[in-house]
Amino acid sequence: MVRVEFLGPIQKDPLALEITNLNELAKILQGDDELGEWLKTSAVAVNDTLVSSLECELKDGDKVSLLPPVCGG
Amino acid sequence: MVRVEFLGPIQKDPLALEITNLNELAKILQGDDELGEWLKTSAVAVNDTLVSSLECELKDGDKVSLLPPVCGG
Amino acid sequence: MLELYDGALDVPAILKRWYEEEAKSNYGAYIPFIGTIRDEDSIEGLSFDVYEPILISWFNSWQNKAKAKGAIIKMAHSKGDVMLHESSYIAAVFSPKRRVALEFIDAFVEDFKASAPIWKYDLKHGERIYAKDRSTAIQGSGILS
Amino acid sequence: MLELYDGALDVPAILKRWYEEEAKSNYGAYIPFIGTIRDEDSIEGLSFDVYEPILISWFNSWQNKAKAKGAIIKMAHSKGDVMLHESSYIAAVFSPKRRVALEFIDAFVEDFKASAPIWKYDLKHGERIYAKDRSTAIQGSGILS
Repeated sequence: MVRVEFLGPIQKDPLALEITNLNELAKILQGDDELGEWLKTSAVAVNDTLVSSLECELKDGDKVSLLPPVCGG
Repeated sequence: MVRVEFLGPIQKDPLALEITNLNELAKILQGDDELGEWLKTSAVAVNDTLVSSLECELKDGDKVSLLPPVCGG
Repeated sequence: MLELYDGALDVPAILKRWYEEEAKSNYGAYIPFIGTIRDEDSIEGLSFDVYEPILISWFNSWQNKAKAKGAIIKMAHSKGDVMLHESSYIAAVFSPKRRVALEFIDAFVEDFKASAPIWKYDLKHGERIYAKDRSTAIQGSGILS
Repeated sequence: MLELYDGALDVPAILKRWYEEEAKSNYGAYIPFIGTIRDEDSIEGLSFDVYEPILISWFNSWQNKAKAKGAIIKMAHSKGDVMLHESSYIAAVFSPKRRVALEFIDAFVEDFKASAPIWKYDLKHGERIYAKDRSTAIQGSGILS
């Protein structure tokens, strides 16, 4: 199982999914109306490291995080 | 009388001179061996305002200051 | 060193402690940047969510850049609510020379604004409203869309 | 506000007082620059001469530039001797927005180094030696030569 977390203002509970790469995750989340615009503006981290492409394998126990636009300070 | 002050590291007592402009002051100080290199590297203020040319009349009671290279902080 | 606090920062105490921590480290320049909540848009305050694991790795990568120039950075940030005229953010650089310090604090604060995983909310009428218009998408966002 | 002190600055006390003075002024950014005496070239410390009348007019011209951008500046400097690891200089900018503050502190500190009528001496073996090599001729120097 891969755990998918939605950070900050994305009001959505974590998911536990049987997926093996980010492409599969993209297809699942694109069908989720609840996410609305967040997919376009969010960055993605796998096991707390930001990734810049979908070419990323996932294995059991991995964590994927979606990070919406930030504003610290 | 015009008072001429030498600031910071210039080790020289103030002068009281009967002069009417900065050109006269320049001639007097150029003949003063004690000043050595300081004339080339010093800025000039009349009554505590920096001046950028010798075209400056002086009157009784005026103060001229020589400011050698600075390093605050 | 990265410090997170619940609520507002005690700015004088943090500035003093950091100054004293590095008093004998032979740095010639110390530049803190302090961010304070302004009274604007009828807000009562701001509130912050922080995602610590990525904030720590982001901070550590900047600490390594600082070390490469003989400098160090320190940072403090609030979690949760911070009211008007209270402070939520301090970033500081210590460096042997002033040019490195002046350039580093600017680059650090700007990248902090663009990249640090912190989310800001306006507090208005007791509600917590995401500051969407002032937020910046992290570089590389949108790959799942 | 320009403050001159005999000997070293009490940095934590000054940073705290300035922060509290502007606590309700609605500035979003406060950036102090603190200069500390480094242990180098076998010095025991530094010593400073300050010519106040021109320092004050130089400072006031910068205060006017700050006001034009909605900002203010504060500065403290030592006169006389300051020993190793003590601090001799604090400059600070307060501004509504961070970009103005980051750019202003840089420009102010650089012009301070090039123009403020302050002279620095190394303290070595009890002697006071003018730091000629680190000093900068004020713009317009040499007209009498």
